[in-house]
Amino acid sequence: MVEKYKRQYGSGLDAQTYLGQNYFTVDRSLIPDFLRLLRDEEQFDYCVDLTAAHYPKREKQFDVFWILYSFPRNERIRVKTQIADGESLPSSFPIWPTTDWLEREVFDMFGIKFTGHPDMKRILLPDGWKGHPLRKDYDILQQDKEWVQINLGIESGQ
Amino acid sequence: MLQEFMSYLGSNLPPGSAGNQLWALIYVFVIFAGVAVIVLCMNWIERKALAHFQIRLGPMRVGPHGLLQPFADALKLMLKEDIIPDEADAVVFWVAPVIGLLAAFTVYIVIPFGPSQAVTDMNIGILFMLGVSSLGVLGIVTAGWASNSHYPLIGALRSSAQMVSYEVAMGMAILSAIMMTSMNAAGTGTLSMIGIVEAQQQQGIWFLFKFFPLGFIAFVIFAIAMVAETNRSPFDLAEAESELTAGFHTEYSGLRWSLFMLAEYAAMIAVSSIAVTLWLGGWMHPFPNLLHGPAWEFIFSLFPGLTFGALAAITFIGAARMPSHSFFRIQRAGLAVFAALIGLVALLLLVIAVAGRANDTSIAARFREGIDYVYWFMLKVAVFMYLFIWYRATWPRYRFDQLMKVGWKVMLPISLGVLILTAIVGVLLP
Amino acid sequence: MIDRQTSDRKTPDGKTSDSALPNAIPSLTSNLDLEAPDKPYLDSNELILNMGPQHPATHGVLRVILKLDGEKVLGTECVIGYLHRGVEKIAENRTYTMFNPYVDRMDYCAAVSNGLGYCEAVEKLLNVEAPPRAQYIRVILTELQRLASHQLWLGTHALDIGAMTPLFYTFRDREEILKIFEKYCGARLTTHAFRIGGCQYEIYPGFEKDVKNFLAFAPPKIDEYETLLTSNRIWLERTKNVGVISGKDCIALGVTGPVLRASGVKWDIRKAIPYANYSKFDFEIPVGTNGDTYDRYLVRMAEMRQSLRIVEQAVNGIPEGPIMAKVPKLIKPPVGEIYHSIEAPKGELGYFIVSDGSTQPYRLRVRPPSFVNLQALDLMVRGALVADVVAVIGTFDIVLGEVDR
Amino acid sequence: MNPLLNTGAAPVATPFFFYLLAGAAILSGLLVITRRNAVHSALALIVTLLSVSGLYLMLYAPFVAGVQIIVYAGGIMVLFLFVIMLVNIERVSKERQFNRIWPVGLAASCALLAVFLAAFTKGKDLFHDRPITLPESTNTQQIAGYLYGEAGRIGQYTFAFEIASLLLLVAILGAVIMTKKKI
Repeated sequence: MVEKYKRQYGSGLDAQTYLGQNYFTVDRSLIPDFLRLLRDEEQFDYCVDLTAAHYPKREKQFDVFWILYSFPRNERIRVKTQIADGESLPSSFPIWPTTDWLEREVFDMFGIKFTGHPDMKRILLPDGWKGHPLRKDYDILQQDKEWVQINLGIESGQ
Repeated sequence: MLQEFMSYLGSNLPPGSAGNQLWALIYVFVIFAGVAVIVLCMNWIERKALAHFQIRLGPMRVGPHGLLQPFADALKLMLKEDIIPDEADAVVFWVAPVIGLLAAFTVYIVIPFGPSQAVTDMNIGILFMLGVSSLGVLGIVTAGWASNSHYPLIGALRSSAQMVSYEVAMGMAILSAIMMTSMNAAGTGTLSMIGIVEAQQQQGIWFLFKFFPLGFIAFVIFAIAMVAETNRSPFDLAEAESELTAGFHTEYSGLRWSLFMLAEYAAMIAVSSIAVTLWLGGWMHPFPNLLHGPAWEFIFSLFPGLTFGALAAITFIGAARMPSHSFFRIQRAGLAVFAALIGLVALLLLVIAVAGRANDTSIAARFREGIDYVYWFMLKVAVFMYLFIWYRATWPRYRFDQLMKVGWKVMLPISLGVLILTAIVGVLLP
Repeated sequence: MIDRQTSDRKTPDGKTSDSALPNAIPSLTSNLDLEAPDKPYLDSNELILNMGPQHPATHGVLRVILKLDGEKVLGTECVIGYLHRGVEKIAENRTYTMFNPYVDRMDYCAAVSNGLGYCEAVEKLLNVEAPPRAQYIRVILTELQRLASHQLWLGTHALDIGAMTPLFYTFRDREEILKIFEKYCGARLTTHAFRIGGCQYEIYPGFEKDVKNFLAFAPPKIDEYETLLTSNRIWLERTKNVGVISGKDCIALGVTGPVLRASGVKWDIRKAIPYANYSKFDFEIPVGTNGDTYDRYLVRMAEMRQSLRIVEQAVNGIPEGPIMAKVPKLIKPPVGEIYHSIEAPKGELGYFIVSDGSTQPYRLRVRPPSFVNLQALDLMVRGALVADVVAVIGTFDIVLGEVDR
Repeated sequence: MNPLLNTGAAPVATPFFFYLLAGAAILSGLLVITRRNAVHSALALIVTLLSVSGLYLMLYAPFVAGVQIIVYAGGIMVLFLFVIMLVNIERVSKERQFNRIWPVGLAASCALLAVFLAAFTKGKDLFHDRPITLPESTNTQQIAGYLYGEAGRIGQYTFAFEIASLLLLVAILGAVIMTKKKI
């Protein structure tokens, strides 16, 4: 399977495995149709998870991971792509509806916007909250003091 | 004054119809006090029985085995603050529980605890009962409206729709029972409650077993409609905690709320006593046609004494088994006194039963008869009360549309069918 | 009677191409025009009802905004985040062993299986295998925890629908399992039973006897629940074809666990991707047919019995040997990232750990089953009545600690 | 069979109860028309109906009293309250209470008063107070006799009774058709 896609996309894609779990590192431009391809041709019909990780020092700061699983082939792979801060990704909601809340959570925690998502707003934190907690530069004790003062009327959360 | 007082004791007419207002008043007070005591006991029994269904102990702390719990509850409710929501309609807010209570209690003047032990023998007994029980809906509707908030209004509309639709099925079932009364010699049935029981006495059969399947089906229809009528267990949609917080009496608190509870229990007792009168032969001891004659009379007259004796024995064992730790000393003493009290009552009943049998016209004989009648009537009502509690422990709750579907699409056709069949069978059979 | 949109719609050309899927499941949140402009409140027959965070039937602090037309539900929106404690942010500032107790706090009804998932994920990262004796102990405790979690679900679910008695029966029996946990690892709810590399404590002397007594004690109790509910007319009426969801929609929405199996998909991670040598035990996976609340009830009841079978085989075959693999005191896994998931009582609980070689995980992502399953609530409840919303939330068996993390 | 309604001993209509019920009826009647809040007037109407049913009992007509309670107080008034609750009454209570043509109303009520007074004063010889002849069978059986006829014979009013029930059936069907939005 890997050779087929290497021939097709050449530079934009390479496959590695680590501890028996193989994953693709894919260029950002291939994202929507490569995932659709995986789902239709390779029957990866269940998107287990969609997460991100923040690498502040790198030029493309965010890694976004799709963890996919195929029921017929009982096999799990990961697709990884890198995007810079402020860039947005096409939403994979049309491919797997389960990514609706997963994408909202990634936006809530990292600030990565997904275009084409039906209702792109925060899911866990209150809507008016400023700042994205899971970014490395977001200190663990930091809080949106202004939101806390307005809504809860207390000096600060600590 | 004394002459009028003594004159009534001889006649075998219920006081109301004997035109003796004084005795009628006394009977009214006796019955209302009796119902209040029964409601208190019901409160305790319901909590204990429900607990034992659910493998837990129920109230144990207030008095021995929680016996003083109902009094504690009553006191608490009286002392609790009586909140009226601000935009609520104060007058209607106050009137609603009163209507509910009135509707529930006026039914008792017609319930025949014995041939002469009812308050009065209205010759439209059942009709009067149906009319007054439909007044209960008013209490609920006004309560829901007066609390002027969202959930009680929905709850009130829901439960009144439920009560109105189950009244229809109930009416049909009652009709088929009344039709059975007219199968006696005189050919004309009767609406009066005492007349119905006397008809069962003459025909020597409980209407439950008359024209076998029909009587039984009508009884089952009535039993189900009765549970729905009082908003109890499988149909307790008004107080469905999971959806509407507490139905129409959400905004009530303190004494007013206890009035609603009193009304609910009183309605339960009233409705089950209708069932007892119509289908289970009011105050007659079981198997009237097989076991009659003086010997059986005597044996049946011993029953009240024996039951109270058994109760006293159980309480004594309970008191004995209590741990002998100093903390329990007062509770043990309390329970022992209570057991002694019940034992005394049992003894008294036995003495009356024995004395009454000797010669038939003496005061003791009249007392014995009176006690027998009331005892059998109350025993059957108690069985119904236990059923109410049993339903509450086992059944989940109906959804509103299913509840209406059962009411209209299942109960009504069956009760109509039973009505028509009873008529046909009644005309064909002699 | 209730015109319900059938969930598995076919596109006109019959092929369920991906274009069919999204509109098969209308976008979940944007249809609810919550900011309905100036429609006066009571005049329009639509009603926005707020089953708020403190509602008795939402298990924990979940707020569901219902858009009602009379009694019928037009659409729902779940507002979550009330219990968000930022577990993943904390993970980035704790060492691997220090983070272990946090994992129990997420799905507090099934703490042992959370711990198992986390320890196995880190062991996979370290490329270390727990010794067989430790794995057997882990399997016994996890399956007992699954039984306890299902019992808790049954009690609260029946209470929501109105039957009060099952709650007390299930809690009495759950007490026995919690006693075993307490004797083994000192805690009943947040047990912190396992360590990375195996188990911390050797099993106490009476462990096998206790578990065997429980194995004899439990089956008749499960029969008791069955007699109370399975053929109970009103229970059938309240649960039959309520909240129906098809297998295809489940997979599309990522729903896993008993809810997926009740819709006819025979998939269980313990069989599909065996971990903690589940492959050594034989047990079946109960599967439902038409994916309604009643099937989910039957599937979970059957799962309770299967768990007992597994525990029985495990207790009889506990091998001798060490209970802790050779794991360095201070765990510094090599650079890399792995994803490991287990079959928690609610569904697939996954851990995605990215390590940068230091003693603290660079990124630790938890894939909670309840969070993903809850997305299907809107699809299942559309067109049903308010009482059904309560019943469907009950069948999801969601725990808000896991949804909000 | 239980004995006659009563053995003609003390009559049911004792003056005390009569004045009590009549007073209640008049008082609540006045309340009905004077209260601004619709629900209050509905409750007052219920009190009136109940006291009137009490008066029927005094006239040895228990059946009519029972029907009065069931049909009026239990049935129609519940529907009244339902309607009042579902229609929000803030708008209604703001309208003026008295309409402009009150002189006509006044004239009509005075004429009515005159008729009552005339009947009361000159009526002594109209209604000579003969002793009440108690019906041989109880009131309910008597009514049943009229409606359905003594055992076997067709009663005078059976046909009229059936036609009335037909009328009711038409009314029910009309109600169903009107509310048939989308069932």
